Amino acid sequence: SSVAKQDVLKVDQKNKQITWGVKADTRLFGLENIRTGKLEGFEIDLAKAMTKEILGPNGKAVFVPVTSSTRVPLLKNGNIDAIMATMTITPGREKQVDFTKSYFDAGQSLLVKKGSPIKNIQDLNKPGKVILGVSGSNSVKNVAKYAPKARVLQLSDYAQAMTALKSKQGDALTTDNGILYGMASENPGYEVVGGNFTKEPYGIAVNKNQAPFRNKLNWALERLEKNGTYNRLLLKWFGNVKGFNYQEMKR
Amino acid sequence: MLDIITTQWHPLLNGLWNTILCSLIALVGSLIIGTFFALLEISKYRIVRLIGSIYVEVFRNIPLLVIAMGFFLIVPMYITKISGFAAGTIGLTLYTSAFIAETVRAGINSVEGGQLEGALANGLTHAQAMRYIILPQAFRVVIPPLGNQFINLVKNSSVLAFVAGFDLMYEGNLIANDTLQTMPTYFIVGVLYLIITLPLSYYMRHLEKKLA
Amino acid sequence: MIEFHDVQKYYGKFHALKDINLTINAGETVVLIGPSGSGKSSLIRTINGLDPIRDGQLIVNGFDLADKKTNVNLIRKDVGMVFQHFNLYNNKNVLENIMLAPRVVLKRPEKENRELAMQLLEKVGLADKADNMPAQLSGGQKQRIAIARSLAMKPKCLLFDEPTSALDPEMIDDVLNVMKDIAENSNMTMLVVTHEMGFARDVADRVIFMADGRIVEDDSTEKFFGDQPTTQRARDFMSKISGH
Amino acid sequence: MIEFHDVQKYYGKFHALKDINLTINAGETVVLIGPSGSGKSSLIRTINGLDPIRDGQLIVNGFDLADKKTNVNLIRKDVGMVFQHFNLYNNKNVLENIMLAPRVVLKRPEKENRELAMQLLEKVGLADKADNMPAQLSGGQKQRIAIARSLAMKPKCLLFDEPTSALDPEMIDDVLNVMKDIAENSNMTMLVVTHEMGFARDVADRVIFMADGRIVEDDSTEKFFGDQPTTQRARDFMSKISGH
Amino acid sequence: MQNFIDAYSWINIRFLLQGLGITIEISVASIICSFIIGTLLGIIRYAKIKYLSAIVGFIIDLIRNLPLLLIIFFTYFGLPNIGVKPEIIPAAIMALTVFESSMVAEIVRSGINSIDYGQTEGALANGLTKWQALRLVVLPQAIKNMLPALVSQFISLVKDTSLATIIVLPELMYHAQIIYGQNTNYIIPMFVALAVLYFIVCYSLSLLARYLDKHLA
Ligand SMILES: Nc1ncnc2c1ncn2[C@@H]1O[C@H](COP(=O)(O)OP(=O)(O)OP(=O)(O)O)[C@@H](O)[C@H]1O
Ligand SMILES: Nc1ncnc2c1ncn2[C@@H]1O[C@H](COP(=O)(O)OP(=O)(O)OP(=O)(O)O)[C@@H](O)[C@H]1O
Ligand SMILES: [Mg+2]
Ligand SMILES: [Mg+2]
Repeated sequence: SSVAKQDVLKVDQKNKQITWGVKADTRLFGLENIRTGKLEGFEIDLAKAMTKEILGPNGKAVFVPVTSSTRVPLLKNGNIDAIMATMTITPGREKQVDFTKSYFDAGQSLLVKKGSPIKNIQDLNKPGKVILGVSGSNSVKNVAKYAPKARVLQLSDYAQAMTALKSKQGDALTTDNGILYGMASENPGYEVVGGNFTKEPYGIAVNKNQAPFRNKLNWALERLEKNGTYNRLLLKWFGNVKGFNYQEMKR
Repeated sequence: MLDIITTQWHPLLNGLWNTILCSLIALVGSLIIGTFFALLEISKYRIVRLIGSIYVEVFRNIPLLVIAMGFFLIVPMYITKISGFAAGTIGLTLYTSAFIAETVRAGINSVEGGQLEGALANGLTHAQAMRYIILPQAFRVVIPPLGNQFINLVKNSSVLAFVAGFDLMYEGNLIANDTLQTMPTYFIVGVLYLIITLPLSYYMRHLEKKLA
Repeated sequence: MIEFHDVQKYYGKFHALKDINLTINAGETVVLIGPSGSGKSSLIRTINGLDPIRDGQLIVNGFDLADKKTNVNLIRKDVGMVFQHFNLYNNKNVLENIMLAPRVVLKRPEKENRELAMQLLEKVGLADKADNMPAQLSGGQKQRIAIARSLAMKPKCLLFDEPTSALDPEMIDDVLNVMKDIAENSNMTMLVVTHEMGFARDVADRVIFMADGRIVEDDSTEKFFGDQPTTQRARDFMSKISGH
Repeated sequence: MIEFHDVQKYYGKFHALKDINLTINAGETVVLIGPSGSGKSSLIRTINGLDPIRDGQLIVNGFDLADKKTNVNLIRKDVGMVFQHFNLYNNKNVLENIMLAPRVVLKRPEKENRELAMQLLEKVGLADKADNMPAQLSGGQKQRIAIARSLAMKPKCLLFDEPTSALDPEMIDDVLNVMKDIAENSNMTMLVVTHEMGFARDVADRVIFMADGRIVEDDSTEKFFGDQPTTQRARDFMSKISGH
Repeated sequence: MQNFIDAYSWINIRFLLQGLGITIEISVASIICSFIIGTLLGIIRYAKIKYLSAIVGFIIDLIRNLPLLLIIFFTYFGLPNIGVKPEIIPAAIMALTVFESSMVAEIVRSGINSIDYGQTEGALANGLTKWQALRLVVLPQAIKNMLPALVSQFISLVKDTSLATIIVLPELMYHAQIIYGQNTNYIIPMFVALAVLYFIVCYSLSLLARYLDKHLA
């Protein structure tokens, strides 16, 4: 389509705005503040900073909320220029879209009820064990690799998965540790166990054949890492999450 | 698109099977429950009618998704463990039964009063008249609308996708997320739904003509 | 057989039957006439409890219909009814229409039930239609089946509510002949609402004329047709319907 | 006014009208009788194009109905029809039933339209029912309104298909009297399917007898009722319906 | 219990009600559009116009037999391929209208068929054309007959708007998700609130239908 032929970077520079597909229902990363109606989160702040970096102080970041089902079609149709929505870089996905380098190195972990016999991913690799996840996330694919004997149930969002865990629909909930720690702090009877058993590097996805745009995004990311903005945002969003070691993530 | 079919036919078929299974169970269940509540709704006794109509109004005025989620998330907390498939199927059954109750009730009302009077005057009790004369005729009248309910039911079984019921839509979502080929995947899923529902709806139209 | 004592019937506030006093003896054939809306159907329908009465006493075959504790099903076994619009069971064929009630109500053995049904079909001249569905019959045929269906219960009494007024003229005689046969060759008590004056003259023992919910005349057939009816109302009515 | 030449009509494979040849002149009143299913309704319904014909020629008021290019709406303006079941518009009151077609088809001015409608209600004796809905009328009243509705179009010809056979006996005369009035006091061409022999005798110029889709007799009224009908079929039929 | 109290803070309730506002807005717009379009399509099917009726019938069948979720996807993501790029709210209204029109069309068709053909014949014999008979006599009666079925369909429509959360339409269901996105403990209170709010809206619709049914008689 015509979208593929356009040079997104040139268009954005001319319009002085970048349109980002972001999460609106995920705490810490992208969540709508119901008081103000504005989106808030690490990804939102990072996207704003990158926009300024690329387009200058007058550049505007426009946010379009996406779900795991809609993010790629929206990108392909040109509704959004880039996806920054907790999307893990995987070889399979790279066939359809191009990724920047990772902007956040999440690790996948497990959330269980306190006192549960399950201590790590190997404990789940038994017939009859059920692991809960969120559909569309890469973490559920990983579990299939690490615990092939377990059954995986994929639910629509984190709250549903957490509630399913509470109503014993599964033995453990798996996803990226940042999100798990957030849920553990709301639910004192639950804890994160087993450490990180995979790396989940989040990347910004752009359409194929948009090398100039992708390079520019990589360039902006590096600049933010170098000038300390990245670490400042990390501290702002993850500094207070109990159990989450944000020091390790500093760049 | 072809590569989706060649690489993903297994989960797709599995999803199709679960969709059909859920639909059949919910169909039988909702027919029985729906007819039961239809009979309550036309009872002589006010209080029985009230029970019937409360059931119907509650279940037909709340989104299916909310009902299914209720069964999946809340029932296990207080009552018993329940799989997503079971929770979704029960939710779908209760939801559909409210519509079927309305349909069957309308069917019973559409049988002319003379049929009931004829049977009563012939010595049958009210219950016998219902069983031998009114219900058989009512069911014939409601076959077309019931057919439409059944088609809705098949489509509504996609609610299983939200409670990890491994139906067609659930598998479709997974494949779409996995391959990122959203449109082709949903296109195939759509065709698979049509394979169930289209013949059904043409058969229903045929029946409708035959019975008219 | 049937006794009305000061019976009152209402539809909501509408007073449909007023001070009805009437006795019909076993074996009598009574014809009931009157203008539309005068309460003929209402009266006949109270007799087998299809419509309830408000006040008074109504004794049918020894049972008191005014008493809430009376089981109307017991009365209906002995009191058959034939309707203007036949009301055959649309979902059953002719034979099943006749055999259903004896089977489920009287528990009559299947073989005996079928034999009687075939005899009755013979009697109404429709033995060859045993397997037809009601929709495949003409109006006159439907009505004769409806009569056979009533007879299959071996009732003591038969009620007819305008049995021929929905029929094409050339089919009326077939039905009236069946009714005449029953009146003349059995000991059936019959109450017939009809405008067929020829039939009334030929077979009725008594003619009752109703108007506005009241019984206005109750004469022997000879008196009603021989002299003129006593009241002006009845005379007017008779002159209006003569010839149609 | 109406000419059938070798008209054939089919329902699917069923041959409903066979070799119909018939001329009805302007101003004539013709009664059509025959057993059920003989094709009386079929014949009458072809005249205003409600049912199509297969073969032959049918000329009504100068238009050829066999010709596909003929605009049947033009014929229907001049040919009114009254049905057994009245077919009043259930969603409109009596006055609106009468005024609708003149308003939308003839574009008659509202004031004139209302005046004529009231005159016609007067004529059929129902001026006080102008604001009633059809459901609030008795059968006889409905049929008189249906006649008024047809007359409001000022047709040249009126077709009646068993206009009284769905009525209670004591209401039949009211309708027949309106019809007699039209036949005697206007120059209307009338074709009436009916079993009311008294009416036929009094007002018909001719009586046509049909059986099995054919016209079997076509006699002057004097001949049909004075001598007996020529054919055995017609004689049998007359003896069956006499008295009902 | 504490979860319920926290979840039902005024600020959350207000946010839910905002979502409800969008739900109602989308529902009303879709009901109006699909009633008009559905009636037209139903009439086309009923009228048996050469080719046109058959084609319309085929398209209606196709749409009626697909899950609405897919229709929403196809509308929102398929239309851009032919050069139309609707915003979310218009896209949701379009998708619902497309789907519900085809349901309404079937209701209209069978509603018209349910009217005694004598009504049409009476009007034709009275000199009205086919279209005048349909518009002035048959349709007004048919609409009264179809009212119950139409209302059921529109109740379904209101509930179906919740499926558009999938394209991030900011309606009631989506707002509930945002609220329980803040704290997973709010999910059950939110589902209870959803059940109550949808029930109120849908049940009022059926009461309205009952009222109309009585007063149109
Ligand atoms: N179910 C009912 N509800 C209210 N009023 C009724 C009901 N049935 C009959 N009526 C009224 O009661 C009166 C008597 O009716 P009924 O049917 O007994 O008259 P009828 O003599 O049988 O008349 P017809 O010759 O028309 O059959 C009429 O005025 C009628 O309108
Ligand atoms: N729409 C139809 N489709 C098929 N057959 C029909 C149709 N209408 C009428 N017929 C048949 O055509 C024949 C003539 O019917 P028609 O209605 O003209 O008879 P009729 O003389 O008016 O009878 P009646 O006195 O019962 O009104 C009958 O055998 C009837 O079954
Ligand atoms: Mg009566
Ligand atoms: Mg006829």
